Amino acid sequence: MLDLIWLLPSYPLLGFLALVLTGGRLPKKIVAIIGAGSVGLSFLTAAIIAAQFLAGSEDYFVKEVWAWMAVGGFTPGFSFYLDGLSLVMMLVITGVGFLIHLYATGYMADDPSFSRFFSYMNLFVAAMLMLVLGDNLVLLYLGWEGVGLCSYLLIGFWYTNPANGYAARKAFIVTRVGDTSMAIGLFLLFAQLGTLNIQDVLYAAEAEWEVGSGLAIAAALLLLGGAVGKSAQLPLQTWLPDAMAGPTPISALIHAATMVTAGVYLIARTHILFEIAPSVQLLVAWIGLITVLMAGFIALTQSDIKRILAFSTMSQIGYMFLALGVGAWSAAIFHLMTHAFFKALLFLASGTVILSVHHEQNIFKMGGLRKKLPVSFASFLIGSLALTAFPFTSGYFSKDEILLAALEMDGPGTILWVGGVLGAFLTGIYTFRLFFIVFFGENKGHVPENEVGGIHMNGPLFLLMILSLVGGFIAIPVDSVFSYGEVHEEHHVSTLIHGFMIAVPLIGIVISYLFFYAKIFSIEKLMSIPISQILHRFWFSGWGMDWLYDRLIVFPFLWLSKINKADLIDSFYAFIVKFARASNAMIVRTQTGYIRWYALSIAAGLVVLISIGVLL
Amino acid sequence: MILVWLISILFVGGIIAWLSERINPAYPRMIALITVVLDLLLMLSVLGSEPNAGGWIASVNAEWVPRFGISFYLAVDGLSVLLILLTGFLGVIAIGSAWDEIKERVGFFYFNLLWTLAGVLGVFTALDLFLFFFFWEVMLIPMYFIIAIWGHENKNYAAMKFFIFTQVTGMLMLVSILMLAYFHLVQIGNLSFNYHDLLRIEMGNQIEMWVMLGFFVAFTTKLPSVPFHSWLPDAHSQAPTAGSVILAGILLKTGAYGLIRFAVPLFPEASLSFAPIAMTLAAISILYCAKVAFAQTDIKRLIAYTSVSHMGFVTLGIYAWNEQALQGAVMTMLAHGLSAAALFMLAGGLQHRIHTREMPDMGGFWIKVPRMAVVALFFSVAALGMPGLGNFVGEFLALLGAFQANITITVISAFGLILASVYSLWVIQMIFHGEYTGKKIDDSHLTDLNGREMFYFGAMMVGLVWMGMYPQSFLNLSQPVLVELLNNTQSIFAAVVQN
Amino acid sequence: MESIPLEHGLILAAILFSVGLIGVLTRRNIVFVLMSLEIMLNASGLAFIVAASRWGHAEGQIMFLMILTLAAAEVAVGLGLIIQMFRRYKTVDINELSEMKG
Amino acid sequence: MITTLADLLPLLPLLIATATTIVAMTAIGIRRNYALTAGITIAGLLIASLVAASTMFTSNSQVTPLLIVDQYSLFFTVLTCVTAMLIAIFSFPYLANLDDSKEEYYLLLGIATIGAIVMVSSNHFVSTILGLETLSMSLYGMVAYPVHSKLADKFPLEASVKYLVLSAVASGILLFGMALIYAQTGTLEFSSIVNVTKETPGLGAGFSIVALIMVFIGIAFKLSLAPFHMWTPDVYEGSPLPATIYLATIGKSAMFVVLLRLIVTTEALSFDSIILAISLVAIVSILAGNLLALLQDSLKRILAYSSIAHMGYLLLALVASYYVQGTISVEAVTFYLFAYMVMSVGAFGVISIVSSSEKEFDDIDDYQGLFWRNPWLAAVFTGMLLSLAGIPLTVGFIGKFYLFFSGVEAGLWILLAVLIIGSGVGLYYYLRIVYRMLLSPKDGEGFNSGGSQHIGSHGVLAFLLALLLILGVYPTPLVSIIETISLNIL
Repeated sequence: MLDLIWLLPSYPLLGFLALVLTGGRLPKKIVAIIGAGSVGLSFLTAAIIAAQFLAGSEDYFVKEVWAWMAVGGFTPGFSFYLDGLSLVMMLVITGVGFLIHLYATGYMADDPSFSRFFSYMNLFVAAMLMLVLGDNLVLLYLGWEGVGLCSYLLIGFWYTNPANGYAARKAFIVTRVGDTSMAIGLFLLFAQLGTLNIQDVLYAAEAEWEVGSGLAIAAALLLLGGAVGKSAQLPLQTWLPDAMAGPTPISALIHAATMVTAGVYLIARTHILFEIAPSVQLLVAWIGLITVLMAGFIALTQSDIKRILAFSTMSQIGYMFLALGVGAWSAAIFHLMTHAFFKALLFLASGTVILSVHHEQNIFKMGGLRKKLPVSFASFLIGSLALTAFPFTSGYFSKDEILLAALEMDGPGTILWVGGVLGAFLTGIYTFRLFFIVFFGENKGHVPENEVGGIHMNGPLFLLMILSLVGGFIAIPVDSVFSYGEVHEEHHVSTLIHGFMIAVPLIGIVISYLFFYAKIFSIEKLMSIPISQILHRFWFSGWGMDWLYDRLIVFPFLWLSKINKADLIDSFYAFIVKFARASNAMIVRTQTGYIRWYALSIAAGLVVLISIGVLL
Repeated sequence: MILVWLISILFVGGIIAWLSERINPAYPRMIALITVVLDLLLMLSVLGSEPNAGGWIASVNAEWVPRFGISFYLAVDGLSVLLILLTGFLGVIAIGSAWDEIKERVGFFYFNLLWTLAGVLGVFTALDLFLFFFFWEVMLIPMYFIIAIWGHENKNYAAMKFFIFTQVTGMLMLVSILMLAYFHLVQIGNLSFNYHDLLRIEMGNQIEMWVMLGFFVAFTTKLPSVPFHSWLPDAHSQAPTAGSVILAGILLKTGAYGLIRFAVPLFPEASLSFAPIAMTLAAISILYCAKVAFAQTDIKRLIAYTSVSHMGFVTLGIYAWNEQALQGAVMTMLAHGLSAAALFMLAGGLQHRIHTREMPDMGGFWIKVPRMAVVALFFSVAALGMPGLGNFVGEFLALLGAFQANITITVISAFGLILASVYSLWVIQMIFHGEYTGKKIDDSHLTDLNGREMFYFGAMMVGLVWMGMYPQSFLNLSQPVLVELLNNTQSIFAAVVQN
Repeated sequence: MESIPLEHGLILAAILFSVGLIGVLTRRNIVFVLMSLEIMLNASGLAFIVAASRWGHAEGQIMFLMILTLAAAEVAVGLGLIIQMFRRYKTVDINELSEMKG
Repeated sequence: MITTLADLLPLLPLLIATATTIVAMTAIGIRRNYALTAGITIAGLLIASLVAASTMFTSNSQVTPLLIVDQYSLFFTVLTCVTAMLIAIFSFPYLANLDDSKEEYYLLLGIATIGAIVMVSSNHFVSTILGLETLSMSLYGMVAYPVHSKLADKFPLEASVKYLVLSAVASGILLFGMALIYAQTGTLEFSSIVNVTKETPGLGAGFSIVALIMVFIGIAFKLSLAPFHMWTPDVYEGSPLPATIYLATIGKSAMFVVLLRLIVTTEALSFDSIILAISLVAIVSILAGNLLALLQDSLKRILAYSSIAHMGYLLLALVASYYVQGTISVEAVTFYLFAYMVMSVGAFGVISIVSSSEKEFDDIDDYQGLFWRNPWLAAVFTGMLLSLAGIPLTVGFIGKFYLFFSGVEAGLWILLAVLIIGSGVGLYYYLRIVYRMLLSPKDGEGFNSGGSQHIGSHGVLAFLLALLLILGVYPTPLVSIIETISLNIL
């Protein structure tokens, strides 16, 4: 059965092909069956494979389907590698993916491009599975680019609006910057180690490179570049909020649950490289932390429901990076999984909300939706609690692990911990700000008639609610993957600190409650202070990063393109032509038609040549 | 002997196609198609033969001009076969793209088309340098006619520029070829233009560099590479679709082929010391032309500049001169042959339908021509180097190999990957995305791709996916050739490095 | 017998030649141009004679006779053309013959 | 020295050409018949060329001190006679409607051919002058031939006067140079000059150099090398087309053969300054010729300017002959001259076919759309132009190849660079004509039909096109002939 692992990406790929080749001529029902069904089949297969794998005693399993290419020692294959890590990823992708597909069959039901939507979605799942199952970095890169492409296609799904197209291109290009860095990383690894098979690379790197050696640092840095791009971490985070232009199930699947966590997966997958480059690993932690805080502050100010969730995603992935940075590999993956549950839940629920209020996304035009949209309310409640790490929800366990691991780290651990806790505090505030504004108070915009739903939309929500609540109790089988180098001892933290950690997000919730529900504190009053206005504007614009990048990169590029549209080099040849024409114009004037002038030229030629002859 | 047939079938077919117009204007295209398909089948039959000891699958050698030691020497090895097959395949595609587009002077058109193909086949098979040069020039004339007669508004300028660029640099190559022959006369005692004979020539460093430059300039003009690229955008934007297909798909590859087959092996030492400059030019080509491409509003100009950019990877790969890089260059040649040809066909198809190439006048076409949009998306994505498609294999291998040769330049070149996505996606945005208004164009003929067109595009898609998913079937053919070339130069390189 | 040095003869010929050439360059009347041509040709003839006297050969003198014939033929054709010209242009100004140029 | 009848045998071609003219003259005297006169001339030239061809590989003798009849001279005798014959065929329809007596034209043509045969066989200054002046005199007449015609433009007169005056100046310079050489060496034979130029006695090396340069200038004028080229376009434009063809082909080749023999046998190039002077003239000619032609609209002028450039190319091979071992440069000159004759006759021939003595279609506009109006003529013209540009499949390419080869062997890098630049510029104006022919025809402009339907002229074009292509693809036969005959020159 394990041999059939290649079926996993094949189902959605076939689904994609079926949908593309029929070109939208199939009835929606069949499209839905193909679209969601193929992922469902994948999930079933994945579950069976997982069961079998866990029942077995092997730490990993490799299956080469065919040799991709063999060029002088460069021999990547289409081979799949299954171990605890990829197992978790594969289950999350197919499981959560299936639920979101199911949900989408309802959410997109009225869209004329229903079939196109599912073809992209299926392609995405296939690519994502390639990414996590690939046993070599080239195959991983294939998946990596593939998901990027699908992300582009789906963000720009509603292509008639140029803004969506812009967002899509931005997402693709910004991540491509990271991808390029990663590609260079691959070149470096191959040049130095002679292979791109992940396990061989790790083994060879450990054997050949000293800890902290320049090559290790360079390689790790380059891979990190790829990871921050895909996972929307500083400094390549700017694309994610704009990516919310896509249909909401996309945001749930790609920009929350799976693709954006690919960076985390990559670092976890190649963790040994980062271990022999400790400075880079520490950089990972810092990037994570700064992103946590930055995104947290931004989320405080946003008004678009999906953008808030996007920034929270960014922030949560920051936690995962933090975990990676402090060496808590399994905690990172754990958080990846729980985050997939509750963030998918939140996004899908927000999808229901948005659909119910007729595509309104501004939270200040909502309000009091608690009664009208009970399922969404419940979903949001549970999702928000998990997101803020409310005790014994899934998010609690995973975030706790991360913060504790940070605290136990030597050196900058404490600072990282403090930052992480501060982040959790912000999470509490912005999450419940959204929650209170949308579901409580009075409605300021559309009043929904009834909640959009149905079993294929609500079913996934219920399942995800359950997973968000109890997902923290799932034990992920990654010990064998990270057996090397991870600190595996019980956490020795005093109850006081632990209690503090639990309390901080709750304080955040309370503050949010006071501001946005009880209205004891007035947001207007706060906003009347100039400094908070400035901060608000600053945070609202995402710390001005877009502004900065526009001026540093985009505008100069556009300017250069514009002034050189005609191609400077061509003007050199144009000059030659001009020169020839000018010479012609000049020399033609010697042909005056006068015999005496012609005779003169003969005489002159005579004199010149004779002078040459005599003088030389 | 089969090689002579390969070429002469096209020559003869061209003449018959021309003459048949008098009987019925519908005949030339059919005759052309039959001729090229026949040729393609012949090429496939070459694949079946076993290579001899030197790796040559088929060859023919006859005296031609004994006074100069010139012989009519054709031979193919794996590398040539790949490119010949590409030629045949794109030949069929080009005829397909001209099928409805060319309505005037049909016979002469297919005559020129087939003669261009014949010239290209000659270039890919000639192993006598005089013969090579002969074919090199022969393919220009019919191509000139194709642009000058069936081209668009500024065809005179474009055709002229194309011709003069390639001719003038060709003369530089001629001088270099003659230098080689002359050295053979001095060192061995007789004149010879035979490739194998000339490989044995030893030259002083200084002279070798100059002679090599003659070849380099000719080849990089055809390729093209900065700073000799500026004929290409004009030629492409003015050529009829079939012309662009042949130009981008095949003609450019002759330059790359020349670099691999002649420029480096004949002058290993000079090439070694020149490699950093060549690679720098490649990097400049990649980045500069990607940037210029982005600024274009004429879709064909844009694609033309992207061709230059992609060909930069080929130069990069060739001058990195190791197995991965060379295979990458070869794969890029093949994959770009298909993807660029397809993009030009799309552009041509659009122009045929709405009579403009200006992208700002377009927009939102997805709703009108969804199949075309999907096809365009596919090839744009292929062009930006999506793994799983042929272009990725080529560019990745080229960069992978180049990295081992020169880290800095490779890293800079890799940024081309980013710029490729910038312009590729911009094209999709400009033409297919956005709101459809149809205000600035006459959209009465804006119809989706028909079955015949879909067939051609489908074939090219299958080709690209094949190259992307199982490139080994192509790599296997070129591998022994490239390894042989590498082995031959290895000792020389080693000697140079020691000194 | 004291002979005239070769150089003197040649210099005289050169001077005559230059005179003829300058005549061609400066005269506008085509008849004078023809005459100047005669002077040039005869200067060459003189040079041949002088040279022949250096070597004591007859060849130079034969050349001179040839040149004479040649000049005569040339003038004959030239005069014919001048007559035609005068018929058409009513002038013998050589500058009139400048319709073709560029 | 007694000349026997056997000695005259090698001169048979010359004698036949002369006889032809005399017969034609007599025929005219008896009764004017245009077709008969032309027929006699054509037949006579044909016989002359056949005889020359048949004796080509058997005879090699000095006939009187003036003429040498060797393979090389016979090769060019054949070439000259055939070309003259082709020109006569072109002339026939061209002059058919001339409103003046037209038979004498063929006499001029025949006499000019005699002059040219003498020139290619000459290795003595006397015969050079004799041939040259015979040729020139006849050409003055040919150029001015339609001067009485009421229909013709007045250009023939202007052309003839220009040619006559300037040619006389050049002849003067040439003769003066010869006189100086004679003063220096005491001989007028090319082969005897060599010893003296080498040893430079008497009046000193500078004297020899001046003398040689003056001779060279005299020849350069006839070859229309810059800066002695200015007459060329005007005379070409003003002459009736057959005369233009004659001037451009036989007028050039005969002169170049003389130059080649002179330079090679006298080893004049052993003087650095002579090499420098010739190289300079070559460079200026290539550049000026090509640049002048660049934007011309008159086809005759374009071809005139391009001939200036082509003569410059030939000088490259001439200079190379000094540096190169073996005969390759001589072969290059010979082959290129041959190729040049073929393509020039062809290119002018197309123009001449559509023109007549009343109206010449000389403007590039007249040829717009020729490809679609008259594909046959357009194809021939394109072939000739591409050959002039040196594109493969044509004999012009092989010629260029020869030039490049001798340039490379001699290491004349600067000249080669100029050659490449010049050819590059040249491409532009050749292609410009081709392009105009490819355009759609304009209504109401240019000539209507394919011009003359005279079968002979079209036959000549077909012959030339076949020659152009066959020798372009498989030059070996001609190459080996030229290889053999070039041995004579050294």
